[in-house]
Amino acid sequence: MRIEVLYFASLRDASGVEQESVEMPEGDASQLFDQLNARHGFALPRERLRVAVNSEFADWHRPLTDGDEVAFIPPVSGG
Amino acid sequence: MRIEVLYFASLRDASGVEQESVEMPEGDASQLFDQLNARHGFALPRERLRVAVNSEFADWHRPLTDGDEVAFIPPVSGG
Amino acid sequence: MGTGRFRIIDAALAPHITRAATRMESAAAGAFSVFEGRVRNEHRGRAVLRLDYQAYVPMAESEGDKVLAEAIERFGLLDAVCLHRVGRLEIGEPAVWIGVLAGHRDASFGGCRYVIDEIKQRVPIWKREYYMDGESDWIQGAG
Amino acid sequence: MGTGRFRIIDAALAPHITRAATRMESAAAGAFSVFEGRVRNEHRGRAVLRLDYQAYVPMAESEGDKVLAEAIERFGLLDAVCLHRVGRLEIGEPAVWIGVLAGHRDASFGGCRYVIDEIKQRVPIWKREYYMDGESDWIQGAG
Repeated sequence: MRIEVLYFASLRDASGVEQESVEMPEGDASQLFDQLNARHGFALPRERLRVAVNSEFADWHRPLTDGDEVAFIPPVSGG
Repeated sequence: MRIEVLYFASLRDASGVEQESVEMPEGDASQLFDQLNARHGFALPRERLRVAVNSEFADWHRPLTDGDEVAFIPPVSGG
Repeated sequence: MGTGRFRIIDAALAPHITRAATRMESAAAGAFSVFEGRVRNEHRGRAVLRLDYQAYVPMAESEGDKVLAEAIERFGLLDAVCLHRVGRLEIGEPAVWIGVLAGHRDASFGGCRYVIDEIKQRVPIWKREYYMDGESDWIQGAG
Repeated sequence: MGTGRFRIIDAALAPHITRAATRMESAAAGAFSVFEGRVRNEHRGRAVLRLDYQAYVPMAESEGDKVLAEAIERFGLLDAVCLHRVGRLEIGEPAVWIGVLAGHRDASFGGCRYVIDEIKQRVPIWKREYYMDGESDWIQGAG
């Protein structure tokens, strides 16, 4: 299935792109993260991130579906 | 001695004036109040008022001096 | 004499608020808190038509300046300013405006709250409420 | 979708603040609280030159709308609005503006504080600080 991945802050710096389309077999966001981390070498481990699926905070282990938009959310610092 | 007395809120309504010059013998603000209360019949007893002498909160029993400006301060309701 | 941070104003507050807010700037300020008290249409269940505010002006300004200086000292503020209306006010009009500038938000929130609470306790200003039923009352004590 | 009360803005915030503040009116409002977060020249002892804010815009707006709806519900507010800047900001510029309208001051202060605290915990916006010494850092977590 095809997942649209969005990057922010230090993850965007590591990946070098704002977003990319990723092919992956059936799976969840934690598996997606591990696959992308192996390629990009993010500065933050998964334990420090939250994940959002289609603009809502989600569980790392909820199965993804084709066409989902996934964002890894570093600790926020707005305000 | 001559004291300038200022009235506010319900005390101004009772006295009918914003201020008046009052002659009194040596004494303090509590005696001045009693003298004026006998004349004007204020709606508030002295226990509910504070007194200011020359624009500063003062003790009711501090002796007044000629030319002092005295204001009886009802419970405030600004803000 | 006072510092001039607390001012009694006998005219619409809005243009004075705009000017006062514009002046509150500092490169060290991370937090700017404002409290504006307005005339509302109801008080303790009674429909309010309008208000009159009366003040002992020189004392209100000197006592108000003390409150602002205390807030600056206690909360480590960069600046604190207050404008308070007197005269006749209609529903919706601002009666009091407090602006507080600080490095961080704990200080700006705390300082702003301190100022409004102290004003309501001890700055010689009095509010008369005029009700829809034709009556009116001097409000005695903090609201 | 969102309520549109929380807006991400990629331009100077000042004119948007003026417009938003002007709209916050109600005959039942006795209290209007504002918190404005600004870029300050120092963070944890380091001299700051400027900031960049980045946001996951649709999620920031939907999550921000949730925060504002929670504040309205918990504190019984009449209205609550937030504007948050993204892009490059210089020292002294407003980064976030929160306006809260309520019947009384306990609610407006409490609601305003709730909103800024929750934004700093969970609205997907990130700040990169550029320091005088030429370095820069993504700030991780609430300040």
